[in-house]
Amino acid sequence: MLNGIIISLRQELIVTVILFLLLFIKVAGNEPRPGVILNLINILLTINLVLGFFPGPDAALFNGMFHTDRLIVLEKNILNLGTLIVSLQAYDWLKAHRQLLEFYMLLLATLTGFFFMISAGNLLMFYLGLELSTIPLTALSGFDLEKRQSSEASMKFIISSAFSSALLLFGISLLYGATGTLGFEGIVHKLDGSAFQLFAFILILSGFAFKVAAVPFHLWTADVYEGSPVPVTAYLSVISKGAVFFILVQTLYTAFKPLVGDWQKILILLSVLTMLTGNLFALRQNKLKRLLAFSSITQSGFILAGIIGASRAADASVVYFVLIYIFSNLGAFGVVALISAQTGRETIDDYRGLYAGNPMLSWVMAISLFSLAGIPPTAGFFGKFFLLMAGAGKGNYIFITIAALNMVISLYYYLRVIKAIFMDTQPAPIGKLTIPLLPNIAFLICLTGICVAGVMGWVYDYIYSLSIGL
Amino acid sequence: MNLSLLIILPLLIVLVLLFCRRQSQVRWVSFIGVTVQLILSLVLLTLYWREHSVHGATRFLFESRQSWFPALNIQYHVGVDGISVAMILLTALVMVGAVLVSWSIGTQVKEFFVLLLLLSAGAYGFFISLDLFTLFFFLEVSVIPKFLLIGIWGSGPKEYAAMKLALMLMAGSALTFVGVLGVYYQAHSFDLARMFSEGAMPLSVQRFFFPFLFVGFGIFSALFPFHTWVPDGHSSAPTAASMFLAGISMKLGGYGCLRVAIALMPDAAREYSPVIVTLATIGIVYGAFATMMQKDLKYINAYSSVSHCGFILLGAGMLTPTALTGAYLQMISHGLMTALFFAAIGMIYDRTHTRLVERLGGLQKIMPFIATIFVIAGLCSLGLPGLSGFVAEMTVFMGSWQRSASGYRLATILSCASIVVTAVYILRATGQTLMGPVKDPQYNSLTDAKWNERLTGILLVTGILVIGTAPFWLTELINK
Amino acid sequence: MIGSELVFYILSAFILVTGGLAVTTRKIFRSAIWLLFCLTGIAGLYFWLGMLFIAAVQIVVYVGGVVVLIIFSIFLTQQAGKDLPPPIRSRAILSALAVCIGFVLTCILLRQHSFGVATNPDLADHASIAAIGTQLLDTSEHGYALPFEVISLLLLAALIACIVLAIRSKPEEK
Amino acid sequence: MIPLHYILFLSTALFFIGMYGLFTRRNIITILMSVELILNSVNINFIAFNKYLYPDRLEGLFFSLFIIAIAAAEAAVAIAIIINLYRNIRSVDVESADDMKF
Amino acid sequence: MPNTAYILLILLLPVFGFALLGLFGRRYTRGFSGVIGTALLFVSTLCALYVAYKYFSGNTGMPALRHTYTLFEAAWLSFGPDLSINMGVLIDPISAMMIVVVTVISLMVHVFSLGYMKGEERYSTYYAFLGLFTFSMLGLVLSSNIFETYIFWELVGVSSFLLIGFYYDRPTAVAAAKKAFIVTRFADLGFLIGILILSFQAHTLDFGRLINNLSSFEHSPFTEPPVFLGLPLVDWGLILVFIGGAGKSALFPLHIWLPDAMEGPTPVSALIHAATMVVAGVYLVARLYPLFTLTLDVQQVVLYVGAISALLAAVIACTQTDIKRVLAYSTMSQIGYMMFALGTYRLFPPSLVDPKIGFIGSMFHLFTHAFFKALLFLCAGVIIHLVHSNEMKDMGGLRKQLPLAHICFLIACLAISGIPPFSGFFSKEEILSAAWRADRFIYTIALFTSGLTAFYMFRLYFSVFWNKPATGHPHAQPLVESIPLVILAIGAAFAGFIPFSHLLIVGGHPSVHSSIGLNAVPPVLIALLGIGIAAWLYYKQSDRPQKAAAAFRGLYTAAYHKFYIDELYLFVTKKIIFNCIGRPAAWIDRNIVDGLMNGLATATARISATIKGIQSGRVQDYAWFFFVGIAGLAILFIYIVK
Repeated sequence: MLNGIIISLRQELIVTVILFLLLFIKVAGNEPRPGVILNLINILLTINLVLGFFPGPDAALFNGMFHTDRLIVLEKNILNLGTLIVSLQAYDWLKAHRQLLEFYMLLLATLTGFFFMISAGNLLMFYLGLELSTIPLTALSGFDLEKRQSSEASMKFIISSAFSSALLLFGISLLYGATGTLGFEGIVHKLDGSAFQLFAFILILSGFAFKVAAVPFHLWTADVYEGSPVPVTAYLSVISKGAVFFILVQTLYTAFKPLVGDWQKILILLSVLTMLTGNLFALRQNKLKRLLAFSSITQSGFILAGIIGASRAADASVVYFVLIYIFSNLGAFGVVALISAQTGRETIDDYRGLYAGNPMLSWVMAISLFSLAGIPPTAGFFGKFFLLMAGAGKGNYIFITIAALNMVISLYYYLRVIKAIFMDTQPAPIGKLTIPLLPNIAFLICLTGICVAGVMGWVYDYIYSLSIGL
Repeated sequence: MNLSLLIILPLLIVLVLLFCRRQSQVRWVSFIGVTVQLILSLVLLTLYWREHSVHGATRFLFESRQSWFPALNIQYHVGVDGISVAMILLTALVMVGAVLVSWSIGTQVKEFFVLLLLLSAGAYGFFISLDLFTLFFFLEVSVIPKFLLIGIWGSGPKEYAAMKLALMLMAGSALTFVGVLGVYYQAHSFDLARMFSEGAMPLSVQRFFFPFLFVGFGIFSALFPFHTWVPDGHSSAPTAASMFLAGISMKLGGYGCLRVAIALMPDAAREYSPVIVTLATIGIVYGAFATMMQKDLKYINAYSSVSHCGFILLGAGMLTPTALTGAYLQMISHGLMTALFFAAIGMIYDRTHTRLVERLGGLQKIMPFIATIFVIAGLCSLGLPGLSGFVAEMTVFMGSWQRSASGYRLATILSCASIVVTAVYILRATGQTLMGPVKDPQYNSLTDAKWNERLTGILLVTGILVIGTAPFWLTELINK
Repeated sequence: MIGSELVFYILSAFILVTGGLAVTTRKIFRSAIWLLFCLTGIAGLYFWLGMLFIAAVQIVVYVGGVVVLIIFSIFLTQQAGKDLPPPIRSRAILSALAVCIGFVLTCILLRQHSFGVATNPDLADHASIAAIGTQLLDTSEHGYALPFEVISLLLLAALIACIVLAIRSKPEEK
Repeated sequence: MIPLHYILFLSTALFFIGMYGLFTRRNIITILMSVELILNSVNINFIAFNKYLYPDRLEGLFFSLFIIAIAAAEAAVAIAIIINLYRNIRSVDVESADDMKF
Repeated sequence: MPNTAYILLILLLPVFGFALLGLFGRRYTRGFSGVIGTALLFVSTLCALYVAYKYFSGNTGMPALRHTYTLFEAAWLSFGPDLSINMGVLIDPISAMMIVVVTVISLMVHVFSLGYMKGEERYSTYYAFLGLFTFSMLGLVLSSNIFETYIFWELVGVSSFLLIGFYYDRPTAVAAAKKAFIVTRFADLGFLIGILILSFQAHTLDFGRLINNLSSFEHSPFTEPPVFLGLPLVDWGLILVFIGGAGKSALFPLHIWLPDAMEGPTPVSALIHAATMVVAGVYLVARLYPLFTLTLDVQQVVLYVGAISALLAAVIACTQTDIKRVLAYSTMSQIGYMMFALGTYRLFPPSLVDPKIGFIGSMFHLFTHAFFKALLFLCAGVIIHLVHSNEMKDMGGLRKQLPLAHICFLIACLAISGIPPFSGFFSKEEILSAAWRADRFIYTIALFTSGLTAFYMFRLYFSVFWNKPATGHPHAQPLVESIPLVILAIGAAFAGFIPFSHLLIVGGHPSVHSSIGLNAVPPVLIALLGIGIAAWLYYKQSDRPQKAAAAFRGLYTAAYHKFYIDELYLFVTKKIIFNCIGRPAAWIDRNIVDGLMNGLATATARISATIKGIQSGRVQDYAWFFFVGIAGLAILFIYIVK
């Protein structure tokens, strides 16, 4: 029994153990130097990642509150990988930050929260996991304590998320009233598509939509992304979003299966709105973080488009895309983080003429952006292709056309950045920067991921073999 | 022969280039690389002839198939027929020219050649693909190198042009993408070869998806009214990129229209034929008239490309076997001709630093070689017999005339009439640039073509002449 | 039964009135007090419903914890005496509109939905505090051990977060 | 016996009262108070459903228990954040925290 | 004809010369280029003469029954199973005649140019171009396939372009070259569409089968209903082909390029714009003669265009002062002659004599015209070299300085005027008698034109060689310039004695009409009258010309300005095509089509700017939108969509 629990919960446990380890170091009083701690933590996270690859049995524990299978293990490990990359990239910023242990404690707490959320088989566990991840995240986004924007971001974040979770809870309560159960498996049998249930579902969906920044529940995103420290923004935009997408797919495909006709329509609307709005706002941004924020909103729209497919391929494509998205977005954020930490410059205009001094960073940025834009041969192309392909499976080609044309709009602002880096000049371009080892490793991981995850067919194939259909 | 070599070789050269230190090394490696590629394409041609005479019945040769995304039934599937072989040969030839004229690129040489080679890899991949996914993959691969080539090494409003080109081409591929998906969900496979053999899909499906595919590819091939990236893009691009853009990249679109859109959806193509023909004719005539008013040599050639690529689409729209053959011929002919034209313009621009027709004059005296290739390109453009343009255009006209409804006849006549307008603008350009008195005394000190430029000119002119004087082998290759 | 219903109506009115005052009054301190009353009223409602444990928790956590925390924070931000700025008129109107629509919509939906009827309306035995305590730490059927552990982790994280955010060292320490 | 609907109307009313406060209040602390109201209305829902419809299991009760706990934690973190913000901008007026927009 | 490989030599030697001189001339051969070119052409000419000799001497007893041979036929470009361009060599009487004309005149010009063009900077290029032209022209006449003709037709056009623009640093030469090319190109468009029509109807491009298929009685497309303006499709095809021919042959109204083309070197004018290329149109009609004679409509087009051109050009020629332009208009007039002769067939009453007399006359005139017109141009070249001007007013009294040219010029003038026994008399006589039998009105025009011809030719002659007192010594003329003059003069004088009508008939009856009867008298008288007037006006310097001009003021001014046809063209092209089509097209492209694309981008940006307020930076607004989003979704999907 206990063994079973430990094996099934091993990923959560490892992260928790690391968390407590850090807590003990903190409590013990004499902290080692930041560099040592950072190396230690990153080694621990790597170990965590590697251990995560060991397969475990499928299981449903605690009366179905917690369940796990190979896809979930993989999803958690994708999050592990993302966390590791974020951590590696945060090196420059954290070295100068005094509360770095606390940063990691909170970060790992959120990660645990995501794990529980993904594994949730029950709305209560889902809610707890969500809050476990959200509350520390709000604190993290205010982690540049002296910066006005950072604290403003965290304020906006916590108010918005409190409001959102309140609405989510209201929805859950109504659903509970309508079905009498909180377990996903119980819900399925009780759903009949009545107006009341649909209302409850829309409220619950809004909670998801809030976390994945789907329009019109996205408004917090840009401000929070902009104000938060870059690594936190990176984390928010990929890990947080990815985790919520994982659980969203699961709930939609299992618990809310009877409502499939309804949620497909709703998601089509949300997806179109999300893509369009994200694009339209991204067009006019000059701050790179804000641009990436809106771009990540657009990407959410694309993922929603994939979810609509409601097929095994759709499930696989979402997971696959999140994996690729982690590489691409973190590649871009890594460059922003590095430059921001070393020079404090964050606007597109600042990036003019970057190529002359920093070809390596420029290419990382360019390739990441191409991947985000879905240009072959980067992995992003495959990700987007499969997503939209899955989305088209139900025959809504007008919608797919809109999505495809949105890719064109999004290309515009990615290319704006490329143009600034490669084609423009400015009187005081960013000088040659040194890239420390850890961010370098992170870039290497991202680039490898972008190059390999797409072209190598087995990555998708593996995910497909694990995924479930509707 | 393993066709993947065609893609791998440019990538290998790119890899080698990354380790090159000096600029001259970069140039020579690229040159040797593309020459090897050209030889490879010639070998492919001979092997193709030989193989074809052995097993004549099969449509595609040297097929190789490899599972790529088995879950989605996506394969890496390559193979060639005569058309692809011809296009590959064209690409190889233009690439040699493009590398040679880029000899004097001074800044960021390595990046330039790397991008150029990536571009070519994309084109090769496109032409050998027998799987729609692979095809689409390679179609999109080529967009970004173009953007960078124009934006970094271009001239004039280069960023604007680069952006416009990238966005419009992306829009084209977005439409193509929808079409590809539609085909996929109909056939549950991306395998072109299989789809050809399985026969046409239901008419309603064709009707819905044909416009996506055709317009999508059409944008690449300057389909009116989506041609506006052409003038800006071609004019701002550096010489080699212009050559490749106009010579090869635009052909990707035509090839796609013919090979994918029309071949997969022949019934819809027949239904949409009037629309296609109308747009193509507008493109041809209106492109020609617009060219007449241009003052910049590159704009002249760019607009004339719009007009000439209209013939490809016209042939595609007419749908008679002869017209389709003509469309293919026009792709090849225009590829060579426009590459030569852009090369000549580039050589002139490198020397005089202007492309404005009114500032040039009397260059024939100063640079007879460049003048000669310029004139040959021009004559080819206006369809002089003995040069490739004539062969292609006449085949298109002959094929078009076979559609005997009066609307099609009118379109054919109007398209024929455009060759008069072509003559007008070509002669104006030639007359003002090469003939007449020397406008600027500084020009007297300029030199004629250097060896690399000569080689470019000779190669491309040879291509044009070979097709122009002995077209039968090419038509045979295409019709096989 | 009339008495019970009367109690409910009184409680409801009390909750709504105090809640309404809590969100509209211009004095922040009074607002906190109205909130306190409202929460207490809700606790009363739980009593009325027979959910004794949750009523107690409501009093302990909300009245004893959260409201006190809020009052402290009001003091910390030194605004106890001042009137709150009035809401922006346009937003107030739009909000009222949105809220009304939302309320009407929800009520209609609630009204239209026919909830089932409980098979065994008596929950006295297993709603006892002892039963709840057992269930809370039970890992077996109907046990809530895992959520309990998760929420403990959450509280730890919240604790760390509060410490990090609130205990800000002075800049010169760096 | 009071019908379930009445209790639900009460909670809904409280929910929207809280929401109104959240939309209109300008002091961030009062906004937080509004959130608490909303959460309480949810709790009423849970308890009422549990009591009226599904009394054989205590899922509603436990859920509201956890909500109360999380609400407390959230409030604590929120107040910490508000205090930190107050230190930075010397104000708890939500209108003054609109540095980042568009 | 067995063992005919040498026929190919006729074609290949000039093109070999072109390639050789074009590629290496500038660097290596330089001064020898002319000699090389001439030598190659000489061999080619010998071959041509041999071929013609063999062909016409024949081996059958009946000289009139000649066969049409198609040799070396090979598919060049296939358009489908039944339609392909076959490259082949067609030998029949007219092509045999034409290769002689082309090679001989070309040889003469080659030789003449050895002296005339000596020292030119682009001497090699000149010979290369001449080689190209000769090749193309020979190809044209030897084509067995209508598309093959078109190919060489275009090549001829481009060689003409290159040679007119030979002095490329002269803007007028460049303009003239462009004009020539574009006008003929425009006409070629007609040719091309004509080919499309004919080939589509006949399912072949081969001349023989084309004529067969289209004229065979059962499925004659002429019975089909009219498609456009009351004419059936094949008629349109023929008319369009004729337009092509008219363009190349500088017939009204497509003649405007010919006078300007005189900007080229004079020997080039002699070769291309007098003797060979410009008659290609006539040749084309002759080649398709069986088709052109099928319907009256087409015949009338040919007839009237020819007649109008003949008359109009003659009138204009009377007023021009540039010696080469006079000759150019004279060429146009003579070609008009040849053309309308081809249009007389259908007008004959059926009972009358062989209606092919017009055809024979036309070909005969083509043949003789080549000699005397080339001679005239070469003489003009000599004159221009001497006085360094083209204007007649700068000349006069040159008979002493250029005695040989004087004699030759006189012979040529007599020939062109149709004075017996010079060659022109015979050929013109045949045309006139054809006209007489066909249509009196046309005959009148022809007769009048004939008189005008004599007048303006002798006007030219007198103005150049007399008019002023003869001074100076005989100008030393190089031998290479003299020999061609002499040879051509012999041709011009005696070519008329060749029994042409016997040679030309293919597989039909020999022409009954051969003798020259009484009907030859009026033309000769008219010609003499013309000569007389010219002598009266120009023999000596006087004010008579001015008076005469004043007497016909209106006509004179109009003719002097070439009836304002150039201006009309300029108006149409510059004002209408450029301003009303080209400029708007370019404008529309930049502003409307491209504007639309850019407008999409701008609109997107504008929308983006408009909706930016949603992201107001206030968290309460965000929450409000959040809730409104939920309410909207709920209302939409619960009440509206469901």
